[in-house]
Amino acid sequence: MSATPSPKAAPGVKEFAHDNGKNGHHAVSPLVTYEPIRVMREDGSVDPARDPGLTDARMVELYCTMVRTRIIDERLVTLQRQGRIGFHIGSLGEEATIIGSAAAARKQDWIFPCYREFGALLLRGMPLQTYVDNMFGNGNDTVKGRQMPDHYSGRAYNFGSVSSPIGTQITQAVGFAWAAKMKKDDLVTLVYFGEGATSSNEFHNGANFAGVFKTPTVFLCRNNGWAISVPASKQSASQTFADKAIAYGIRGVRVDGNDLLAVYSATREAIERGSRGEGATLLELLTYRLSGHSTSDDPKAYRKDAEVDQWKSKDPNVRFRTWLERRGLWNDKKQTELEEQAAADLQECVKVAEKAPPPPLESMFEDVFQEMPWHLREQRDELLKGPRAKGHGH
Amino acid sequence: MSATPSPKAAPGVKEFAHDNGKNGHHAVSPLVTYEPIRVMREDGSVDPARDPGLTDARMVELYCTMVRTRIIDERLVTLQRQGRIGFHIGSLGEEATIIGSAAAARKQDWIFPCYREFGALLLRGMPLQTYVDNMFGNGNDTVKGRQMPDHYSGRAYNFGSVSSPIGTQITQAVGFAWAAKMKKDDLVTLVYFGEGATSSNEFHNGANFAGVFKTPTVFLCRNNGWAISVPASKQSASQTFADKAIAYGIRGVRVDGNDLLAVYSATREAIERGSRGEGATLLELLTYRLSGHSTSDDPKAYRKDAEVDQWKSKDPNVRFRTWLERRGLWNDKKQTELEEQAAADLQECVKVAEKAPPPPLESMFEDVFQEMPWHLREQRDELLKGPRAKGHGH
Amino acid sequence: MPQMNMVQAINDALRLEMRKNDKVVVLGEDVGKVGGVFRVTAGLYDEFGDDRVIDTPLSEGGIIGTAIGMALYGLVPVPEIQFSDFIFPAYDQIVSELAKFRYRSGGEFVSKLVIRTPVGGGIRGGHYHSQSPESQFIHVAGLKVVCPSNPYDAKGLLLASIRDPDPVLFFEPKRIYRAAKGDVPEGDYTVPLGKAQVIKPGKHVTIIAWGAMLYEALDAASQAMEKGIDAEVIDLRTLWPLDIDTIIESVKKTGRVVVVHEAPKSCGFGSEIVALINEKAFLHLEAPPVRVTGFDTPFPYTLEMEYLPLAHRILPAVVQTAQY
Amino acid sequence: MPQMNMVQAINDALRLEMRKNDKVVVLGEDVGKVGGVFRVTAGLYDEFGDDRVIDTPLSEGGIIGTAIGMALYGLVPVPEIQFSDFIFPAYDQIVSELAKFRYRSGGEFVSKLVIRTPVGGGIRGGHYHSQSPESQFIHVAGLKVVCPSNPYDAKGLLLASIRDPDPVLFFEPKRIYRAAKGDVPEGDYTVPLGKAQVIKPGKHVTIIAWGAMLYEALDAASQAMEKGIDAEVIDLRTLWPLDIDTIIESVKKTGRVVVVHEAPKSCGFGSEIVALINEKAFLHLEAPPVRVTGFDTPFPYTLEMEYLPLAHRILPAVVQTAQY
Ligand SMILES: Cc1ncc(C[n+]2csc(CCOP(=O)(O)OP(=O)(O)O)c2C)c(N)n1
Ligand SMILES: Cc1ncc(C[n+]2csc(CCOP(=O)(O)OP(=O)(O)O)c2C)c(N)n1
Ligand SMILES: [Mg+2]
Ligand SMILES: [Mg+2]
Repeated sequence: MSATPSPKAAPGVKEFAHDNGKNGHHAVSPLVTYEPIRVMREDGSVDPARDPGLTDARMVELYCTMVRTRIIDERLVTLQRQGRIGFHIGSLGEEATIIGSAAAARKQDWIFPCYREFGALLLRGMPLQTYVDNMFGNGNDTVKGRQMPDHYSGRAYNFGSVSSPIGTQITQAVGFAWAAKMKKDDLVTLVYFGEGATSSNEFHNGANFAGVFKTPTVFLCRNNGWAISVPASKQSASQTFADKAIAYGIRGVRVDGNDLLAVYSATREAIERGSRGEGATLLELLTYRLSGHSTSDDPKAYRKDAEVDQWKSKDPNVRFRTWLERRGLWNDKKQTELEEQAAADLQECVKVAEKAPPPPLESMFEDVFQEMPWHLREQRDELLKGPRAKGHGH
Repeated sequence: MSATPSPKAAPGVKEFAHDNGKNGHHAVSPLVTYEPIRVMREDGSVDPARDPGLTDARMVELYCTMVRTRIIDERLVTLQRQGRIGFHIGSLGEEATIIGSAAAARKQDWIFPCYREFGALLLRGMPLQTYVDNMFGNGNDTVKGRQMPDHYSGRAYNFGSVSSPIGTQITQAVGFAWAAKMKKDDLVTLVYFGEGATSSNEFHNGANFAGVFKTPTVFLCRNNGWAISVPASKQSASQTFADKAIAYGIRGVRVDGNDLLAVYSATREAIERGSRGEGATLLELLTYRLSGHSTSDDPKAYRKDAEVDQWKSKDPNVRFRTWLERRGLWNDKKQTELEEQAAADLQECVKVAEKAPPPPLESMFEDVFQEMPWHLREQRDELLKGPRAKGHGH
Repeated sequence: MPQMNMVQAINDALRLEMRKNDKVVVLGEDVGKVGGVFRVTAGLYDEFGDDRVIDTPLSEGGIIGTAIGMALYGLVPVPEIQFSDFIFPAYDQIVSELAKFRYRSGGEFVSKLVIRTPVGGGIRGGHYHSQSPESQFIHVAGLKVVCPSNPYDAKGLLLASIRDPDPVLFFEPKRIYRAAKGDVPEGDYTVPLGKAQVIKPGKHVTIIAWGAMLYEALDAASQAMEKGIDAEVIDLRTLWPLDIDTIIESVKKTGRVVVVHEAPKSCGFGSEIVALINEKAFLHLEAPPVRVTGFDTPFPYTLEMEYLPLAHRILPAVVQTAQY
Repeated sequence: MPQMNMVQAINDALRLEMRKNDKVVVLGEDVGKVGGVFRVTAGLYDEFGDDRVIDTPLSEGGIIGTAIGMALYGLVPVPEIQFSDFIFPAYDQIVSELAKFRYRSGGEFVSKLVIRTPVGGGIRGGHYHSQSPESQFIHVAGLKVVCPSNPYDAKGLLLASIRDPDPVLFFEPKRIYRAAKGDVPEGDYTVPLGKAQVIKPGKHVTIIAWGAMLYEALDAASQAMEKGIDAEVIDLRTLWPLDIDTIIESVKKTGRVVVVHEAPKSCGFGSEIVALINEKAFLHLEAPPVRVTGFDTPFPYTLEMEYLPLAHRILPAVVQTAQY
């Protein structure tokens, strides 16, 4: 950990339009790293003190995942516009925050997602088809078509269950890590959320319990500038979101969230701290939501094109690609092949998913309890007797 | 406001057993005053920079209120032990935090109480009889015997309504101040809570909204060392409770909570800030709960006599008395007269309260809504027809 | 008279009352510049400014807690909860504080505000954008609960709710936000709280519904008519306090009742209605009152049209009840 | 067999299960050194240490949220909420998360835990130390709800609850924490969830009750007996899922029902019971089912014995129902 930086040591601050420097208060705490961590320098070199030392193959793999994620995002928006899926919420522009952090997790570590982290799930090995089935809520969907698109869960991949209420996963991730600690298992939880979620009850409870019980938890706050139409500057008057760590006695670190290697490095360090018994870390990953909040949102109503354009020029994928190209690890041809392959893979999965039947009617009554009580059996039987049961293959 | 203090500038810290220095992290923020504010010095002199300049008469008045509060506390515990009242929750040892802050409030300012602040209410002019009627929940109780003892409310005194759920008053106090600000009324709200309440959803929401909307609110955190049996050190891993201000971009100030003039001075300053449009302040008032949490609690089960004795030696009432005596404003005779008068006043009120009838049966159905809907009229009529109606004077 | 949909009618009511009464303020997530995720507050920010149409941090507890404080001050806040599924972080402030303020302070303090929030399914919202939590609020003494089914009522009931002296939960059935259209008078009028409306008179069965399900009830009623069953359809409009008179009058006539709601059946508002009918019209009952409701499961995504108590599920219940 | 009160029996169950299963952990406010404000967890801290009997910060949302996380990990947390009145800051985690985990993840994740919390009035607790919020949880699909009335059941039901695969709310009627005493076997046994018990057989009226009100029901029944009315008294024990068979069997015999509970009447669990009896035994009903409950007001302090549905209020209802 670096020594106490002076208040001036945060020159990156102004770069981020949604940075909360507004009150002019600059706290200085040895708990917090204010200067956003950066690894990939403008000149193409790498900060040697922070270089996570990934192999070339691993870097290319992560880049490919970023690109695939991007292509999926774009294509799913189209499918939604065509009425073929109901909804999508993506990670356009935030790929580095998600892929970089998930890549840093060890196999045994658990991920507690918000709702933009399907890239992390794919990186952890969930087949694309499984993800696409979830987008269609069909009978093959592992959550049985019960939740909206992008509300997947991935136990086999040490990956939690998406739900819509903001922040609830945070406290749960803390409890999970705490349980592992009690059982002396070397396991850290990574929990994702947006900067808007720092206003939730859950952030407060999760961070406070994490501080008191020193749980091995990495709080990954994707500060993407917006909570739907509410700018980060109106979410909190704190100087930075990382500063909130001080209130809970945990570490806070600001990270250039569009620098994949920086996100990787900071996350890995936080995981190691947790694993060593040093408790939780709050990472503020400075990034930007380039698209609308979801397919239900039109961001033109509340933000300026200029702001978006500024951030487009910092595209995390382009940045990582440039960096790989400089090292001779990537080129146009590979890019084209990757994009074509990714689009084709997705198309294939969509084809399969669209053909799959919906979940069976009776599945609606299962899994409320482990065993179905009488009242649900009655409700199920009543529905199965009804006129619509036929349409569902009864 | 003092300039940024160095981390070492908090020597008072170790004096407070329940101080959270444990992680050795010392944040330094221009938002926070770490060195607890003190006005009454050990040698009997006063910090001239902080002297609130109260008249002799006012100081004596405040001291008398502290003593009366103490006597009421002791006597009500006895009444509870005798089964004459159901419950009491008092302020023994915390008198300076309550009287000092309430005294600093301007007439137009509003107080949002926790549950230990009956002293503030008496200071603001509520007749003792009214308070005692509330303790008995009798027919003269202004809240009509509907709530437990010590759950008074005092609209006429710009004083809110006590409820049991921890922290709910905090967000309300912020909303109230915000509304006043919208209406351009020069009014500040003072909201009391214990250090345990900083863990509640409400503290987080209240402080966050206060920061974002710059509401004129003074957060009075009575850090009395304990939340029932849970020590302050287990409530949060933050270095101090004042540090939590940083997370919300508001001012945080630590105060020697057993120094009435310090509490007065810090509160007044916070009120002036709020009134000038500079937003909210969180005051951490370092004090100690000398008695059990309430009449339902036996603190011997969880804390050491030595700790209590240490704090008894810092009794805020004794401290203020000594200070007044040095100035020739107080003596044993006055003390005896005051104590006798206070005990007699209370006894008289108790006598009256005990004789008062209970609230009428039908009052149980009033005030749920402004007008009683049919279902409550039916329920009332049914009860009034019943066998017990007679016992209640029907 | 202008034609409006529900969104427009509610917007119209808010605008009207905000012009009339400068104590009325709107606050919530995304209610400002963007006018709410359903655009119900569209244009209010431009007209009334960010002091009266306030985008808040992402915290329902903060929204309701501060709104209660504003109300204690004397303002009339109309907070929006983006989806009623997200009201639960504010549940403590609502049930422990808002509902009890007048009572617990012996009438000294009143926390008068109106919580607007979209309810119900049918927009492919799954678990967390579809629920109907009315019974979780009706059970709590001190709250009024309203749910309009058409633009006329929406405007009139919202104006009545804002002017009512007690706290009101104003549930807006999002499935018909734009689908329900109708004539809405310009200017001021109210629809009184606590009054149901007989939408279709009938003599064989009473169907009780509200919000979006009213249309399903009407659909079922007209299908039943083809089978010679003349159903009376009641739109409750105000759920609590309930207009028991209109219900009992109808039941005394028909002797048969079907209650329809989207919320899960068990401990839903339907159970209260059935229990009250037992109390007040037992000897008039010719058949057991039936509930056609959401199932006792979380709200599903793909099968939402099977979950909802649509006409195809109401109709058999009506027929069976009529023929009992 | 040792005599125990409710507090001792629950303590005994916790101790037994914690010895047997090292995944069971207890957490909450003041549950550690001091053993809970009602002393239900007394001694557990000394035996199991602060890693399994955990004093938490003052946040019910934090307690339940982290307990859910622990449960996902595979522990079996038994969080205590100090009073059920203070469960609402955790309501979102309970209704949006705990209740829905198995369903929403297609069975991948189960969040199995048991929330213990004292309920009910009669200890001079006023608004916020007296409430009975069962219906606010029963309405939410995915939760089981238990409320014992005596030490034997308390121990057996708690052991069954901890071992049950689903999340359980375990409501402890605080008025009889020490007043209800009885023989409690040493060692292991369970009382199955979902099974009511006929405490007093009878033939004229069925009285349905649970928790502390069971004794009031029994008192009323014995007073009714003096008037020649032989009431059957059922202790539900598990509120949800309901033992409908025991109820319907009784109603088929008596044709008359009185349901008793402390919670406010409207949308209380009594309304669900009445509605179900209508569905399943309509033709057997000889009188309208009656609810004797708390009033639709906040819970009052001084007049709590007038608010509670004590024997003096149950008796007239039993007599009237029997004579209907
Ligand atoms: C409790 C709750 N309130 C409101 C919402 C509606 N909502 C969904 S996402 C969102 C904004 C989230 O912003 P942020 O936390 O910054 O995450 P981002 O979407 O930017 O990744 C809102 C208000 C919700 N899902 N849950
Ligand atoms: C939401 C809620 N949870 C639990 C309680 C029970 N309770 C009452 S006071 C208290 C401790 C409060 O401690 P603190 O905030 O430090 O205030 P103090 O009593 O020390 O003044 C607790 C846990 C409550 N009243 N409300
Ligand atoms: Mg965001
Ligand atoms: Mg305290």
